[in-house]
Amino acid sequence: MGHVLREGLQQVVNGLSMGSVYALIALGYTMVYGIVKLINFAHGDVMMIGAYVGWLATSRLHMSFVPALLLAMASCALLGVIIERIAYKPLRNATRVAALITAIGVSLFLEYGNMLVASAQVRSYPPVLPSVSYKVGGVYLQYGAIVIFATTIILMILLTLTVRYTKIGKAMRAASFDKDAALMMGVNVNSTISATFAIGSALAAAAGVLYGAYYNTIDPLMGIIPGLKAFIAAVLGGIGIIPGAVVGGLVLGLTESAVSALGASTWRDAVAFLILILVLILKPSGLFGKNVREKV
Amino acid sequence: MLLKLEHLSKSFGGLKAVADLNIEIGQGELVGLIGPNGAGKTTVFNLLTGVYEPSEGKMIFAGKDVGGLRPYQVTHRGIARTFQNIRLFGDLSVIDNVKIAFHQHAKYSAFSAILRLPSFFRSEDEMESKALALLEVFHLRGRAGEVAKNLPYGEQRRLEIARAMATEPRLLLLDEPAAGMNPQETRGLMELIRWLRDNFQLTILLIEHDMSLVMGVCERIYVLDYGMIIASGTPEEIRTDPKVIEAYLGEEAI
Amino acid sequence: MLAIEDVHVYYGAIHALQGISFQVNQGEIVTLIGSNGAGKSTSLKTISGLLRPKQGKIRFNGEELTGMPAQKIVGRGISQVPEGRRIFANMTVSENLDMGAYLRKDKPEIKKDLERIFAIFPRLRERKGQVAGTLSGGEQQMLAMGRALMSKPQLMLLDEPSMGLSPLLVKQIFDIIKDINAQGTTILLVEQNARMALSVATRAYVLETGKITLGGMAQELAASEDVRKAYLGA
Amino acid sequence: AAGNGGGGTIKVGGDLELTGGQAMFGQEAQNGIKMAFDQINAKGGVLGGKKLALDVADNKSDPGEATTAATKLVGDNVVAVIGPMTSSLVAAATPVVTDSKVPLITPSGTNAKLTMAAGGKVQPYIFRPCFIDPFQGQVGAKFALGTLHAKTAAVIVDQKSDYAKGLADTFISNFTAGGGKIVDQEKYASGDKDFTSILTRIKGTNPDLIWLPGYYNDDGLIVKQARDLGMKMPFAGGDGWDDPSLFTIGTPAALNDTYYVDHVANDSPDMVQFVKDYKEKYGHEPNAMSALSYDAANMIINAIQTANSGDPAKITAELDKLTGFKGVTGEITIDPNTHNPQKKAVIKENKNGKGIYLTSVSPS
Amino acid sequence: MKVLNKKNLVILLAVLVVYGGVQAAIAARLIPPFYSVNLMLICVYVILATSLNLINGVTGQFSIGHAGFMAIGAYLSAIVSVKLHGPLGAAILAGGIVSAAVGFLVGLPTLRLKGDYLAITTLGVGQIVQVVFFNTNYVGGAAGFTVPRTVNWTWAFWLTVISVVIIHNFTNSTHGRACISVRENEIAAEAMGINSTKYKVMAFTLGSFLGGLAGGLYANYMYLIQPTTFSFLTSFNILVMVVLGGLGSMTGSIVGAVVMTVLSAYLSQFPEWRMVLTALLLIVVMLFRPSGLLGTKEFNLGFLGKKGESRAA
Ligand SMILES: Nc1ncnc2c1ncn2[C@@H]1O[C@H](COP(=O)(O)OP(=O)(O)OP(=O)(O)O)[C@@H](O)[C@H]1O
Ligand SMILES: Nc1ncnc2c1ncn2[C@@H]1O[C@H](COP(=O)(O)OP(=O)(O)OP(=O)(O)O)[C@@H](O)[C@H]1O
Ligand SMILES: [Mg+2]
Ligand SMILES: [Mg+2]
Repeated sequence: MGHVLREGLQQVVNGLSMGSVYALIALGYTMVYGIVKLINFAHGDVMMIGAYVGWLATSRLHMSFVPALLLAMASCALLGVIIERIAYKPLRNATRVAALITAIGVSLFLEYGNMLVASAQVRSYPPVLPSVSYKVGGVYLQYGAIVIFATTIILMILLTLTVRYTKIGKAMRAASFDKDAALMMGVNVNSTISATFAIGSALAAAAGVLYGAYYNTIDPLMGIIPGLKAFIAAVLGGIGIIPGAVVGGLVLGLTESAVSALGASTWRDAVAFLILILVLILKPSGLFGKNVREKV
Repeated sequence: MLLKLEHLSKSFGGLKAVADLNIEIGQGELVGLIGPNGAGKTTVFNLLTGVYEPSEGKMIFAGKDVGGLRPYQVTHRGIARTFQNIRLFGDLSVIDNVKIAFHQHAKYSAFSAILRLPSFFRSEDEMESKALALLEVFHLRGRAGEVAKNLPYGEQRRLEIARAMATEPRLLLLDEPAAGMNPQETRGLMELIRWLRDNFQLTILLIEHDMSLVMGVCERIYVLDYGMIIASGTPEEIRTDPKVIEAYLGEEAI
Repeated sequence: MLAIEDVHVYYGAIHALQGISFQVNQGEIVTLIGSNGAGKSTSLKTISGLLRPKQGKIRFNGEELTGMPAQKIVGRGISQVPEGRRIFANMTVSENLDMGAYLRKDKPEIKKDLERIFAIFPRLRERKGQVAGTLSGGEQQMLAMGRALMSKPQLMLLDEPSMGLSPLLVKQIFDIIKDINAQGTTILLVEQNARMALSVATRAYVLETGKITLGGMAQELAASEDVRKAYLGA
Repeated sequence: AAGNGGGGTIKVGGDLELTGGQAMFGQEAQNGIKMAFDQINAKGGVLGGKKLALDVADNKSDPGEATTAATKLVGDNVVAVIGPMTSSLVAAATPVVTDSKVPLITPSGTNAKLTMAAGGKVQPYIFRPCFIDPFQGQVGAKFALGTLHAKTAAVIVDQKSDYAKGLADTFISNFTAGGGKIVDQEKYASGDKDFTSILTRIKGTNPDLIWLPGYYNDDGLIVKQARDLGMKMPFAGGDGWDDPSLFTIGTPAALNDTYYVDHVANDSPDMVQFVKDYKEKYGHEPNAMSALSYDAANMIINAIQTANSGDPAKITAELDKLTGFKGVTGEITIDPNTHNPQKKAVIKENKNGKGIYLTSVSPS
Repeated sequence: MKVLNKKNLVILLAVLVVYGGVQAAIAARLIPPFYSVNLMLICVYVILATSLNLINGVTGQFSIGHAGFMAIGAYLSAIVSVKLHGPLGAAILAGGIVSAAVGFLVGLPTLRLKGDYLAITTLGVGQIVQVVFFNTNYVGGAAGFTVPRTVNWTWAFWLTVISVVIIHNFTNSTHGRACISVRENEIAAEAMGINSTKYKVMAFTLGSFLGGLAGGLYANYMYLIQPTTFSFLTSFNILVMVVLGGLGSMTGSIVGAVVMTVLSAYLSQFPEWRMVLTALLLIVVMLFRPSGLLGTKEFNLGFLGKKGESRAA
């Protein structure tokens, strides 16, 4: 009896750890989406680049964890801004699907470009996150998972406050809705959007470094699946809604862990998507999304 | 009575946009619906056309309840509308805009379309000539091939009415048809509205802030404020009603 | 104060403004009237920097504005109430007003201005927390004006502020325009409702298919036969 | 592309996983093949001065693309094809080379069915230098029962990999036949990063051994996560474990008490020279993929030389009767009835960050 | 009369010439196998792209899971031809019909979702389909399903022609216009009496049917099908073809399918650079032609006068 309970608790912990990784990636996803209304399919790949920068910094430049993290975040912020300027900005007035295709292009470019540069080989992080696990009442808790979970929650709060209450946050939302009108208010729309991408990409990089350090392996295609999962998480929570992304990520992680715990691990992705679809059918704008109807 | 609204209400959250509204319109009437901004006029149209569902009350059109129907079903029952902010199919040609509105009267299935059965050609020809005839009426025939969004504003407004007419309605709802028109264009519109009513045995309910148009064409006017009717009557009565002057027209009546 | 000299603007191949010149002096209300598609909105957008003239100069308080990015021009003291309102529909009424004061740093002054705007438009105070997209047309127009006033402009550009408003509100809006003007804001007003516009304006210009065809004191224009026929519906 | 032999070159096709999920295999293979060709070309080539050239087509780790790539190569008139590396892709390329009568050597396609056609007959054009999955499973089970004295085992299999399934199936049948008991079977999909959920389930059944026949990047992670969950039992698997980065993906400490079946031991004298040359040329250690591909390339060179011809039919005939070929992965004799090599397998134990030779097992 | 006007005759002639020419070349063994594979792939992708265009371009919905329907068609047709020993025609048709049925069932509840929400849902459906085939040992699971090659040029070509004609005839009818009106402005379309749900589902179902046909063709040509072949990357690839050609333009989709297939075949010579170059090309084309190579326009035979369905003067 206690054995079953312990196993169940362990699975919940497993699910939450996995979910907080999804949530962390989904934060940047949802933030960029909320402002720029672009499904940035390259987000997972920016995360991958972040993981590589972190890897270079720790394994080659022998930097310690926090400086490496900051370096990765800074470089990806820059990368995000460059990507936006080159690939997305010219398409601001084009159809959304054109921007989506470009995003797919950027995603492929980062994946295979990096494969050219760093080869397809799997790399692994030096042990920057202590590989410690705590045993609490028979349940094992990973140090890395705790770090990721805490980071996710802190970033979620910071991000929500930024977007909701700060000047730049309001400028972001205004520019997101109507660029010309924002210009008329004196908002520098270009730098606002750049800032959005910079923040979003820095978040992706943070996720990448933590992901790399936690799961220990990185490769040029590592961003695809987490990117997709983060997208699911973001939509599940209501795309564009920051706390929604976190809840979506955690729900997704718990779902996957539950499916595996029931011995159906190969159906995990299918069940995750099925739940997403069901949620959307019942609540078309996600768990936290408001059902805003177009005013006629 | 063609249209009867009984105790119609609509709230958004705590806000009562339409409150216990009772309106009756007879076949062939030309009625105005006016009132301050935010009074709930457009909301009435949205309720009538199935865009919103009423919180309370009934809407009887031609003897049948049209509450709870989807917008397209309302159109099939014979109510057509234009929108306060123009909603044309901007990237399509003028004639396609009209042909789309003929859709419910098309007489062939998707299957016949794919196989190009004779019924397809017959019905398409018929729609084409009907659409052209309608455009003729609205002085848009020469524009048939143009992309709708490239038309000047006034013509877009007219096309919207033409398109609504193509659904062959019994009741036409016009939401601020004269907005953005200059006095000359407005006068043309007034004539058009009268002519439509007379030629198609149409019933028309229109929302408008341009008093020259409302007073010029409407036989009867309802005045809405805070979702409720504060006055109704002939243009003359409305013009001089102190409540209307206070809430809507302002001191120096026009 | 504002001087437009021989400005040409194109939309691709469309020559929307074909060399217009006019001035607005400190303290005036100047109105541009003209029919649909004459280029009125285009003129305003060019002044506020949303469009780039291909040729010509725009000067404000002696400073050249041509080529200056739009967000800087706001800082120079020009704000615009755009056609179709363009309020931030996803934000609340308060947040929209905050956006108006985006470039300002004088917090207490901003607060005072907010009160002033709520006094002018009590409806906005009632709807402070409402998401702006669900406001009615008239409410949105008030919000757009309030938002523009929040930047404390020297010159305010108004694009068809009476469009879609009830007669009472139209009157109120024009009263407000006069008020705002009396409090020291210069106004450039674009209107379809020429009758009203001419009644509040000091001077007026008539725009026809991208060219200025007439200009003069508002009263004179209002009396002119051509104008009466074409724009006043008389 | 000019006809074969025209400009003094003989073209060999490479239907390789250069991009996609198994990109690393294809790239390692390409290195191994190129090295073999460069070496022979440096010695003056074959057939009196003809150089060998590798004509690569990327199969994107996708079966459909493997067919397309094979078709392209055959269209380029290659004399033989090396690759694909993974079993399911080999199956997809087989009809094409068979239709065109061009021999194909898959360096690492270990699925038993690959060389066998319907009705128990051998696929005439498919060869390999590697032993097959059932053999690895068999060796693994024998080792588990005999050396590790395991009575119960759990199996974790990569659902997406035919290879892993093959190893799992034969392990299970041999292990149970030998008196062991399988207490749990779990599945994952290669590329997953978080295995804690399935491991938690296994933990509940407390097996003596976990048979994990996947590839090293998954294996390393799985073992590490298992250890983090407090699971201390030994793990064992197949040649998919063989890669130096196993120890950086999982930590050396976590990987202690894990074992795997392999083609060759690192410290085998045959390998030393190859490892050295390879490191010199490419800057990193070779793995089994590189070594097997190097052998595959040399098998073709050998066949061309003994046949004294660049004719695919003659090359096929030579491969069919290859005996005592000294490859770096061991001595290879092709069984004409199965086209599988008869060679020894070794068991390696991971100890403090190194795969150390433990014992070797010959074909039974 | 109308069906056999000058323009249609010219098109028919052109179609016959292409078919006959390739058929003769195949018979004379003039076409190297590599090229014939790509000709087949072009046919498959033309069907996929034009059918996705019906959903995304014409009706304005946002599906990024088209490969799922291709998978259903592929597997179902393979079951009919391999396990049930049915004739090829029946196999392909069965694939299409089951795919359409799934499309209908999925579309009915999900098509009320808008934009990105619909996108993720369709993506999800594609993934679920993949997982189902992964876990079904009857069709070979992850190892794949071996199918003998029975599709030849004649099958592929005429099935493609039929699909394109179906899409063209549907689009250029009042039902197609109803779909377009939903794309342009759903609220206005409803106000014009158009049941937007019905037309969204109709387009989605028809698109799924044709996607299923394409899957059937693919399965019975390629020797082996595996779940991974129908991953979301394949869906993206089809989407890229549609957008590259010009969203909403059927001829654009055809061009996009041909260009992408040929390009991918050509670039397979440079494996390391292949994906990078494809990616750059995608970005560059979108930057310079955001509405695709053909925009929303149809490539038509202008020199033959007006389009088939006469437009107003
Ligand atoms: N979807 C909605 N959500 C919340 N409030 C709404 C919604 N639609 C309308 N309202 C509110 O209902 C009231 C009536 O709006 P409506 O659009 O009907 O006004 P109106 O009479 O048409 O005004 P106008 O003449 O300015 O167009 C307004 O206060 C508006 O803010
Ligand atoms: N974005 C655009 N692209 C192309 N042409 C445009 C664009 N905006 C305006 N035009 C054209 O430029 C001309 C002037 O337009 P503008 O909007 O300035 O007119 P307006 O005088 O403000 O008219 P209205 O009273 O309708 O607002 C018109 O012919 C219009 O069609
Ligand atoms: Mg209204
Ligand atoms: Mg204007």
